[in-house]
Amino acid sequence: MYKIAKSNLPELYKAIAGSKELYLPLENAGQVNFGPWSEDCTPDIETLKSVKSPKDVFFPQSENLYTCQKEGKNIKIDPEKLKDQDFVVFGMKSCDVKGVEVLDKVFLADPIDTYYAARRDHGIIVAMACHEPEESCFCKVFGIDAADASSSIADVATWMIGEDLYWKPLTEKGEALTSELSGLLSSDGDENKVEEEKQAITAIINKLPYSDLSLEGWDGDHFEEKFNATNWEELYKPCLACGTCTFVCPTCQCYDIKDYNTGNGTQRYRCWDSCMYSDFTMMAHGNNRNSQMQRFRQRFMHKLVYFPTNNDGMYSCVGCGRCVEKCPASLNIVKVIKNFGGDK
Amino acid sequence: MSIENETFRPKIVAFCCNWCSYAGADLAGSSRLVYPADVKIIRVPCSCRVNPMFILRAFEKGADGVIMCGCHPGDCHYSTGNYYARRRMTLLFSMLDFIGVENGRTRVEWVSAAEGVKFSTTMNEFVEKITSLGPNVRLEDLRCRN
Amino acid sequence: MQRVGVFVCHCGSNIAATVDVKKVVEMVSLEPGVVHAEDYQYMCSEAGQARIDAAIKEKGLTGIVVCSCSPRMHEATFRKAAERAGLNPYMVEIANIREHCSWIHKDMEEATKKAVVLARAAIAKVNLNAPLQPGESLVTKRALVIGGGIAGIQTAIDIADAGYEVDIVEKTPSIGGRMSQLDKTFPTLDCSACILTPKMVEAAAHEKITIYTYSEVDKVTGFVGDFTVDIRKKARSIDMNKCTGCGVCQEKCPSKKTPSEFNRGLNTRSAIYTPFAQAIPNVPVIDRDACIKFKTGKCGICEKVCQAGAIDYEQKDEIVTQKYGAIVVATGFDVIKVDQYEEYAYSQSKDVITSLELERIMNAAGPTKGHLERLSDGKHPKEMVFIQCVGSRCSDDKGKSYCSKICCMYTAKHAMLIRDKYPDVNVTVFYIDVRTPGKNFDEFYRRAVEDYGVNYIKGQVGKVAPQPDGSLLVQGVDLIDNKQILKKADMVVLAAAIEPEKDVRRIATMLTASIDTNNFLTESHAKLRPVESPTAGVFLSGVCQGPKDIPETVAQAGAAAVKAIGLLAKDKLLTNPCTAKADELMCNGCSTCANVCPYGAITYETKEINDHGIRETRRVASVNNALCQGCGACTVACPSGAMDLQGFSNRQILAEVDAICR
Amino acid sequence: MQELVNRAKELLADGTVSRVLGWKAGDMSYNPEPAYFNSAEELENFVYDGFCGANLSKYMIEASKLEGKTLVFLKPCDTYSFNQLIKEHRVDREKAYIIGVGCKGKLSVENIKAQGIKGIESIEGAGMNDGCDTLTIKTLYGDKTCSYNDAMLERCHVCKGKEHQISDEVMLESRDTKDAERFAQVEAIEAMTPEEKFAFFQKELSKCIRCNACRNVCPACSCRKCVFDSTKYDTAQKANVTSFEEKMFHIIRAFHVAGRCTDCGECSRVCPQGIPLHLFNRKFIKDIDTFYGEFQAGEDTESRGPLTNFTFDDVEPSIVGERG
Repeated sequence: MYKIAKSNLPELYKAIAGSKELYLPLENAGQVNFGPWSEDCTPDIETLKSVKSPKDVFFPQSENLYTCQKEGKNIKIDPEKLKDQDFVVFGMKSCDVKGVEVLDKVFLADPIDTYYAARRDHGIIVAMACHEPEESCFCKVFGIDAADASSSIADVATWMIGEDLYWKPLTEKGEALTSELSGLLSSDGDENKVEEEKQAITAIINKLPYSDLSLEGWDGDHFEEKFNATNWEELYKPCLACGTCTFVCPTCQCYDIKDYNTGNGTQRYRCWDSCMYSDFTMMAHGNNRNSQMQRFRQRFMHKLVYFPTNNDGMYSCVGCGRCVEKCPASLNIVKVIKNFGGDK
Repeated sequence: MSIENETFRPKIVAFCCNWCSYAGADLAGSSRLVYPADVKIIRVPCSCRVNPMFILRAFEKGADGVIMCGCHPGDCHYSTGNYYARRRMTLLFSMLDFIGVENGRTRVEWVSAAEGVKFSTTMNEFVEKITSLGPNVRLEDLRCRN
Repeated sequence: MQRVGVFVCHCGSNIAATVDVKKVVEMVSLEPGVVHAEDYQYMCSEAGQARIDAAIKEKGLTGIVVCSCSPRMHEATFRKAAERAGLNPYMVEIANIREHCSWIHKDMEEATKKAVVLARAAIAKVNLNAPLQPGESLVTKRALVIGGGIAGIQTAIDIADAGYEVDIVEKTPSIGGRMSQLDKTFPTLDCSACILTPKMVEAAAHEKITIYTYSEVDKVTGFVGDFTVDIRKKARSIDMNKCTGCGVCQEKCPSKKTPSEFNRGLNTRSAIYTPFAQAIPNVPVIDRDACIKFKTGKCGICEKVCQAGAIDYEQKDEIVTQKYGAIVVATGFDVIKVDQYEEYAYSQSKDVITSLELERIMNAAGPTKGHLERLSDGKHPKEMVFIQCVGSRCSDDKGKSYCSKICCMYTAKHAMLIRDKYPDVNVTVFYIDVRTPGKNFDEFYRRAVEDYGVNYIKGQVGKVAPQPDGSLLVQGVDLIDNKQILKKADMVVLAAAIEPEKDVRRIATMLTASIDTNNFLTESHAKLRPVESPTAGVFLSGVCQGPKDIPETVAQAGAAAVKAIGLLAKDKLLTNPCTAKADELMCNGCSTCANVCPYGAITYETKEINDHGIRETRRVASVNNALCQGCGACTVACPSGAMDLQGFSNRQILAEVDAICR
Repeated sequence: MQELVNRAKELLADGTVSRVLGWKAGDMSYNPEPAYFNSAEELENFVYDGFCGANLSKYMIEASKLEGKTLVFLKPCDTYSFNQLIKEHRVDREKAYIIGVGCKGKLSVENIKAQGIKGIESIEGAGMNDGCDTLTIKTLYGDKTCSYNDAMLERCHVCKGKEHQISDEVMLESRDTKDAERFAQVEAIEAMTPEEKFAFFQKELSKCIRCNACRNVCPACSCRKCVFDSTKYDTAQKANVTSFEEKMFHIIRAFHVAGRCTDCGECSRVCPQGIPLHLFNRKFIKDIDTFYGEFQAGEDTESRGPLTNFTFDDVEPSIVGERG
């Protein structure tokens, strides 16, 4: 167990950034989101949740795929360069780390998404325990431990305790990073303190209003029953069909592929799409889901039924609670689960 | 972008209404009244056809200045088109100013079919102004740079 | 994407001297969609057009771009050439590389570069062009003239002489209008009735002209070439087919206390009446508000004395519905109410009159049989004062901002006639400016001053005060001598401003013709289309468009007739296909577009829309192609872009922008 | 609040309305959601308190298509939106029974959290019968208080007034909440140098994730197909590849609602990134007031909007530069 005084974190950031790109929660115009470190950035690791999940470090909101350039009457195609440098994501919470696992199921399954895979190969995840979980959190429901990222795909687990940050490498990548930073990290971290912190966090988690949510019946066996339920007809009504829930979500992975005419050629890029949008998966004949009820149902059926059915029971919700906080109409997955009787 | 030390030549889009300003530009041409080749004219039926979207699009794609010319107020071929255009452009320009786009990258000038001289003078002035402001970096889409 | 052919014109050396046309051909050949590019000395020549023709046929071109002079010069030429080769004429775009390029740039490299950019923009546009078909609408060969004054009469006669049916709708019982109330006309001093009456008779007798007097336009629908109009023939209470116009009924009518409209209320008329002796038609009207029979049920004298049995108390308003190809508005004017100007004491003294009242007094058929006398005591006046610009050229809200134009001349006429007939009467005119542009007008005015000794004083009158002795004390200023003037007068004549007939606002609304802040109808273009309203098929005749004297009115009446004839001479109208078009799937039905349409071309209908299988009944915009002139105001007002302009569509213009900026 | 429920039940019972559009209590103190109620029983979940910020007038577009009348509760500021929607033929006045409800200022839980209050379990003091001066907040990390005014949405501090512009009846008392100048923020930005202005908006708009919440919640943005979603015109945008698209989106969006925006503030309320989007709209409102005379969209259902109107002597666009 390593540790570093929080007051030394700027040094740590600088040291990491000396050899790699570093992404961490930054305050910008009053909001905290993950972004690349720079000399004049303002890191904020105290705020529990970034507005957007850090999934865009691995799966950017928009990324270029390739560029077509016209040369006379011929077309030259330049594929976008894949990520080939290591980078560190510092301060991801357990739920967000689990979110990456969900994305892995999608993008690393055959056919492998090379753009995503390159980022995963080069990304080093430094997870951080949730010092003070909030009322919108319900990661426990999905078996995620906000107090300890050790059992996840993170490379390093950290805890903020008092004036120190405790640091525990989990993987080879994590060990390598730790040794690069050995000058700044002291190896005398007190395991007991970490244990105390974990217990404190777990105690809070057990008190959270959504921690008792039940997912019973959200599985492939109940697909028809859930799909045809009349609940949806009422549930979707306040939905504004905006993309807030999908864009702040750590697991939403849908994207659209578009072309941009730069005047000198065409850039083919992809960007996040939202199943809440009326033109989502629009095809020549029209739309396969032509009412907002259907689109609304799709999002939750996907997270709670289709995805676990296809992925050994793994839900594509990690209980981060961002949609709970951000939905303009105060709708969210919790209300859906409760409406189907999940709050006993 | 082109080589650094090359002098900056702005890209300028001019929207001209068919009945007055486009004809004014024709008159400037037939009177051989010189103005810089940086100005490219797009013909529209009336200044009221100019959508703010067209103007922002021009900036997005790398224009350094956009000017709209129409019939003098009161002389619109369609009676009232330029009155609407005047309000639209006033508000749009004010908004661009509000978000910090340099003043002077946009302009409206009323040019009649008889005002070839005014057309030419206006374009000379405008090109000079845009040249002094330098390249538009605040509104362009970086993808269009390469 | 089209199969585009690009044709680069040398225009002799006009283009080729500054633009490297070969280079342009080479560069545009690389553009998307371009399958053919060539240059030629004179593209507009027959040989040049033949090349376009051949290329369209051989290469199967679906769109062409001509890099040449201004589209204002030869767009039509090249469209026709394309059409002859079997291509839709709207698949042609012009890149103006002469007026906008070769003629204004000196450096060949620079001019060539610009020519290439302009060509690219045109190519980008033509790639998005769609074939457009001008619509066709049938023309009803009949014209409606609203108003039966000299303007309406002249227009009607001119149209009828060209062989088209014309209907005149006149709201009073007779045609003739304001001119029939005038005594003499300037600058020739000939008698108004003598020149007007033959015109009235000619109109009435014309086999192509139908006159609806005592009638009003109730409703107008349709558009240029195809208007449908409801005309309300108000109940005259006389069978026009039976009445012989003998006049006995008017003589015997016991109700004779109604102020005569024709004589401006200076005397009275009977309840059954014709406005004046030469009225056309010479058929009286029963004024039901004044008629004893209608008020009390008793009387019926007219019915008894009418030998022809023409009296019909049961008559009702009748609606005549008629179709027209063209409508001419000739609703004329009235003089403003002058009693609001308390300083001139119009309502306090019978001897303060308006100029139009003076016309009636001077007229032999008028209330004083043509004798100049004070209406208060019948005495012959010795001192007369004329006050100009009463209600005209006012900067405040009380009067009109404009110059009424005719007052200077008719006042000179009045002064001269009085001095001629009654040399013992002194005439003084207070004026702000004397405005006499017009043939023989200034000479006329100078005759009044120099030959007839009319006393013109530049200055305004502050007050007219009736005196106990029955005279009027006029207080004014002489701006030239810069002194106060106090003048005793026996009569004061006010040159009251003229204003459009009250009813014009209602008529303009029905016609969707615009009117200005003074209620004058707006012309389509102040200089170039002065007799056409912005609404296609509606023309303007006479003072309804702005103040005018008789010769101007008659000239404009003829011009309006020519425009109407030009329209009626066509069997079908080709409508400009570059019109707005609403995408019903996207339209919100919010009416924003209709609010900015100057032509009233956008209407809304509630209908069932099938959007990819989802059916919904909703309100959507629809554009009448016959009315739309293609300005595009609606396209920008529409936030969703549901409204687009064909030929100048959003995508086309954006493509041009992109091509220029790249 | 109970009187609202009682009245709604009456109107449902006597057949005046077929349904009720209001707010349903959420599972937290601060997250009620817009909801339809079809029966007296369903109305048991009705709530109206300081957290019912949502402007229900936009929901009336869909409700106007339903059979029978809908009882809708509109706050004073919502009624402007409703009028504007009538003007644009987007809602059917005949299909609405409007109860104008009083307003004591609407709250934002974000503002409470911004004061470092987290783990909120319950909030007291936001009810219509409360004094609305202090909120008592129970949290996982101890009990806290927060001044009501500090928790209020920006729009309530510059409230247009508590008069309902349209209603069939009015219920509940309001409280004057205006304590700031409506255009002060706009003026502060106008006073900046172009560089500062640009930096300010660049920073704010760099947060935009193009979720379209601002657009979709906006009662003026009621297009069936937004120009930014339309494939028809080559103007569709979804991504934020570079910062320009956000500027274009927000400028054009504000332009499209210029003269129609009632300044209801919903765009800023719903923005997940806390971008002060109302600044764009309010800049246009301020300019319209200055250039063309004061105009408040939604005050009536007839008048022409400033962009579908003109006078012969309107200011020229060059005024923008001349103002300095």
